[in-house]
Amino acid sequence: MIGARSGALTGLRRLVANALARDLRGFVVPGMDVAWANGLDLAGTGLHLATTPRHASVLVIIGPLPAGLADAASVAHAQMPRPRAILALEAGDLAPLPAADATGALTQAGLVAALADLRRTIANGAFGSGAREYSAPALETRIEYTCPMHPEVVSDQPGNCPKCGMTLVPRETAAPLSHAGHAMPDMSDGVTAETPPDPVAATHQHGAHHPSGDTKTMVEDTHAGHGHDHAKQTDASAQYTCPMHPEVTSDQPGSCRKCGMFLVPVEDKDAHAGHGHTQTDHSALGSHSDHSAHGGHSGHGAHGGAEVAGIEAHFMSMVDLTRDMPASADGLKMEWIDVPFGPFFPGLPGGLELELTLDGDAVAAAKAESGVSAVNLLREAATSPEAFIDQLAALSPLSPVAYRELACRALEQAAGQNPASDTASARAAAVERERIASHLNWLAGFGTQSGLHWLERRAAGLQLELRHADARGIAALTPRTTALLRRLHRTPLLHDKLNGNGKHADGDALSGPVARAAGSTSDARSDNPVYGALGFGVLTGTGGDARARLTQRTGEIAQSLGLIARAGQIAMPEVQNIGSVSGKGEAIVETPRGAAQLRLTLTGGKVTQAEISTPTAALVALIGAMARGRELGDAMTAIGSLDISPWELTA
Amino acid sequence: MTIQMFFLAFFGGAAVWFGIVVFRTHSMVRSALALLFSQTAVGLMFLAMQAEFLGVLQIMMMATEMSVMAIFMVMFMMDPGGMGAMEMTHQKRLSLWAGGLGVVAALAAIWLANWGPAVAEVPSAAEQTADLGRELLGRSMFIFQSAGLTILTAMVAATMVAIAPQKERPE
Amino acid sequence: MSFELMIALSVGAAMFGTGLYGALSQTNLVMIIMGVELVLAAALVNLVAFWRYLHPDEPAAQMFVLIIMAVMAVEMTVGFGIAIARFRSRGSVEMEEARELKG
Amino acid sequence: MTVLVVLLALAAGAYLIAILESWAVHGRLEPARPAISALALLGRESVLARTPDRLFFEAGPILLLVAGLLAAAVIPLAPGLIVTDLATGALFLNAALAYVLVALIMAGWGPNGAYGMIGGWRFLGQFIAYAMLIVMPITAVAMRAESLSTVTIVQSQAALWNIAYQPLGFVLFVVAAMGLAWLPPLDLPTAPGDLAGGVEAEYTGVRLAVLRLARMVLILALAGATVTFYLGGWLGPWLPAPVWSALKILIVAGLMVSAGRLVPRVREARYLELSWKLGIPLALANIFIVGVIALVVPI
Repeated sequence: MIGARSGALTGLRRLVANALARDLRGFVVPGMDVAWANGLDLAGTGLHLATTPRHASVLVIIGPLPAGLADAASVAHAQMPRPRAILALEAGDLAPLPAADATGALTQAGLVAALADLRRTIANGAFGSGAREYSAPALETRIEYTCPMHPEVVSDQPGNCPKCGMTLVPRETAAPLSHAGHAMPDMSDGVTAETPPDPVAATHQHGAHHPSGDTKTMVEDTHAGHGHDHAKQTDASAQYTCPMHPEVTSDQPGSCRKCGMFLVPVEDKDAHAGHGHTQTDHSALGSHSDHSAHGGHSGHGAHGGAEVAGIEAHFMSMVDLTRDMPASADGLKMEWIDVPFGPFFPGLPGGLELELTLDGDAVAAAKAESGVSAVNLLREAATSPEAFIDQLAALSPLSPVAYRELACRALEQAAGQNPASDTASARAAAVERERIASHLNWLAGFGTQSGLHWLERRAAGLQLELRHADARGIAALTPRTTALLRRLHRTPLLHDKLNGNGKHADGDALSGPVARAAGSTSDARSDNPVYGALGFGVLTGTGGDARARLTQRTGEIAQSLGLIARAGQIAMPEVQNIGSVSGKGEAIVETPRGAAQLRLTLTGGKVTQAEISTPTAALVALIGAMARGRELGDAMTAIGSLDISPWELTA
Repeated sequence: MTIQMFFLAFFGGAAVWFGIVVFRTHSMVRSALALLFSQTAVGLMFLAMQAEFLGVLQIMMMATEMSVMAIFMVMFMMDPGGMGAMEMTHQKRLSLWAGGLGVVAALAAIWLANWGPAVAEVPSAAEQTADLGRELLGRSMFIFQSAGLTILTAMVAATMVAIAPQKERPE
Repeated sequence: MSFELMIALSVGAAMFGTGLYGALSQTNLVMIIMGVELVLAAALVNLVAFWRYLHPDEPAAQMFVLIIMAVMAVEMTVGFGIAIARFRSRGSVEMEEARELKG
Repeated sequence: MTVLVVLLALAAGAYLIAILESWAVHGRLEPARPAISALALLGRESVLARTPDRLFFEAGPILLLVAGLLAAAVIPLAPGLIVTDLATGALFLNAALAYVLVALIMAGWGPNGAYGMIGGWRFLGQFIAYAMLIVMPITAVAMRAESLSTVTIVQSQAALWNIAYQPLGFVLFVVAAMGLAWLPPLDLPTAPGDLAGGVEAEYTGVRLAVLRLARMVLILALAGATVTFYLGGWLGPWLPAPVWSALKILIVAGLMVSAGRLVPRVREARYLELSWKLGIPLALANIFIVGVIALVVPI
């Protein structure tokens, strides 16, 4: 076993190995919501789920590992203590990760079988000679020395900081991707090389932390997380250019598009360079608060270096230090730290890379990217309709049926066919079933995030049974579902926690439960005759905060259960023989997260051109405004209540 | 009596040592927690001197007070991690002289004065606590209540001073 | 002239010296407050030593110790209140820069 | 001798509480589960963060264990079965429990990780919320017993348990105790939802085992304190004294561990607000009521 601990398997170690085999702690990549969406009941198999790779012994990879998550997965694997193993369910090649110790099909049976032989491998191989050092491109580090007070002063060997005379501190930085070991231009206000956005280095300047040292795995896209340029004395029209690519210029600080390094003011030399610091926030009495360290500062640069009467030579003025630091809501200038809430965060959708700038434990700024967004829709120029439908469904594992229905409708419109009314209502019932499953999936994630284990267990269990049940099966499950929803709304302190949390300005591009919870009546199903026949009416809420979204989604679950009961039978959407027809087709379907629109052109029976618009981009745009100024727990609840599917975020 | 002497010397030494560490260490949180353990050592000295209620009170209060102080140190110090080995002092010679003179004067006063015979027996802990209670709510009621009131006014005043004035709070 | 009294008072004296050195040599207001806390702790030690070895049946001494603990709490509270206010206006609590205390 | 018995009782109690907790979380009652996971923890590599503050990283869990043991030292399991019967036992319990805060700040600061640090300082804010609500109910209990010694407190409840005498104090004390042992819904320092393990995230292997054991001992000590102050310690009609106190401690600890999971995690600002605006006035009212009853009704 590659992840074993070195040492022979003696008597006691055999006992411990058996205990390790029976006490598996799984860390799920890309996320629990993908596992539930694929119908895997991980908790049922006796596998405990760890919230951080540090407490995990098995890296469970579900489905093909997207390229965007390869680095994060390798960092997660490096953080797991030995003996560690990898369980891959139809994950294909795991490039930066070592070979999987156990593989299986992406079904419950496949999972149970894979777990069984993983337990055997661990029982025999937990301690052994098979252990090998693990390294991956994301983990390579280069030792460099920097001054904790002036992160911009970087040198490759120890010494003293030219600005303040402090001893330089060793710091590991990710080796620059393109050209390893290029000499760091030691400009007076040079830009720090790509240091991993370690959330902590700035905090108390213990020296940069290797990315893997951090708790949550973070995709480190190697921009200096905490160095930001302040042209202190330059006027607004200063030009900024990248030290490595002079042709890249812009008029405000930012990172160079070519290599991600921070842009440097062109002419002004004594602008004091970025300094990172973390800060404390002041809730209530200012009693509890994160802590702040004041990073670099310009020393005597500010007042021309003349000795101020009475101040001793080595004295460092704190006033310059805090002059242009961002002030928190109560006027105190403290340090902010950029903390990535990585792609595998418990409670957040799997694959969503959230980067919060924390002011103490309040959020000062938030931005989100997706590590799993689908790169391009059409793999090759012309694909057959069936292949196109499967590709589109595979792009979004969280709601495949809705996108399958979208593709079928667009193809039928392009081919001029329209399906019989009962198959249309059966297909609509399939989409509604998936809406119920998707909302239950979100509820389970909400239970993980807010600590309601009973909600997580029951919602996930219901979702697994309901996702593939037929109409009669769903009718049998309806009483249990409504009982769960009623108990959820009677949970004490739940509405108090969600009230007024995550309010957003009603953007027009919004659609789906989030928009309807804020009072909008936009629903792609309202002008669809099939739904009209099933007696569908748009469900809207008021308030537009996390509580309204919870009520909206539970209301939609009940509504969809009624629609399926009235539709009677459920059929998966597929397309009859298209033949060699050509034409343009367009369709819009209400996915569980909002209206998705597809335009495609059919030439000679093959799909030649297709473009899709999904609701997630509008949801991600809300994150920044919604999380700003809120306490960390509130911000996470608000972001979780948006139910963002990073898979649909087209790059 | 020798056991008490040993414990007194041991806890006293610990208190003074942690007191020195407070100003020698570069990491601010270590300095705050060094003060915490110095005060705890003082509390243990009270226990060694059979002042049980005061010792337990000191240990309890100081743990929390110094933790709050730790957070303030981290808020207001330039380099709380202590990595840069920054020199945060000024007028070192003057203060060294002042401290030294202070110690010498105090020691001289202690060793030269004649304190009179030491009293051996001490009332039991329960009696002490009961007497203290009666003292606080009897003869020294006024002093005790005024101390309580002072703490209240200090809390209110400090909060007023600390809260950002309305006009300056950037919305 | 019991020997324990001498030990306790010497410990008090040593802590007093350390606290005084700290309060005078540090540049940051917060460290100065810590120095003062050490001096107050020294006062506490002396008080309890006097109570234990000279007047064990006198509860007033113990009450006085409680008052000193109250003083420690008040001193810290007000000290940090001022530190926050000063930090908000000046951006620094370094005593070196406290030349002009106006405004 | 009594120290050995108390330590054995603590070990057995910790094991039973571990079973109760895994039952509350996973919904399955597996008696062997804690033994296996403890052995597995000891088998795992004990990883050290890259640039930790080594002293705090190592001292945190140990100080937490010491705080739990010291708190358990003043809890009477039977008339003679107490490690040290201090005259100021109740206050000593609270003094020992104050070091839980110091241990968590050390554990949070040590590994130099953002989540651990935020978790550690969050617990300082949580302390400000529960601190007063632990001391004031103890004052009311001591008023009735006219002594701070835990043995006297238990003996003072011979006629009527304190849970009936001062129910308000009981409720406030239990909620504050759950805050002190950061049991859900007040598990802010290790909030799995928004801090991914927070304070204990960076601990693996043996250190994590010590941290988890320390938490179990802390929960037991708090349950023992609740039983001593409010449920009449070892007093009980038929069964022998140690059986009564063991039974009561297990029931209270089981309730504390599982009852809180029905409520979502409470936000820290909300907990501070509830404690200071609602809890402290109630605690003062409780002291006043107990004072009046103690003067008027001579039980």
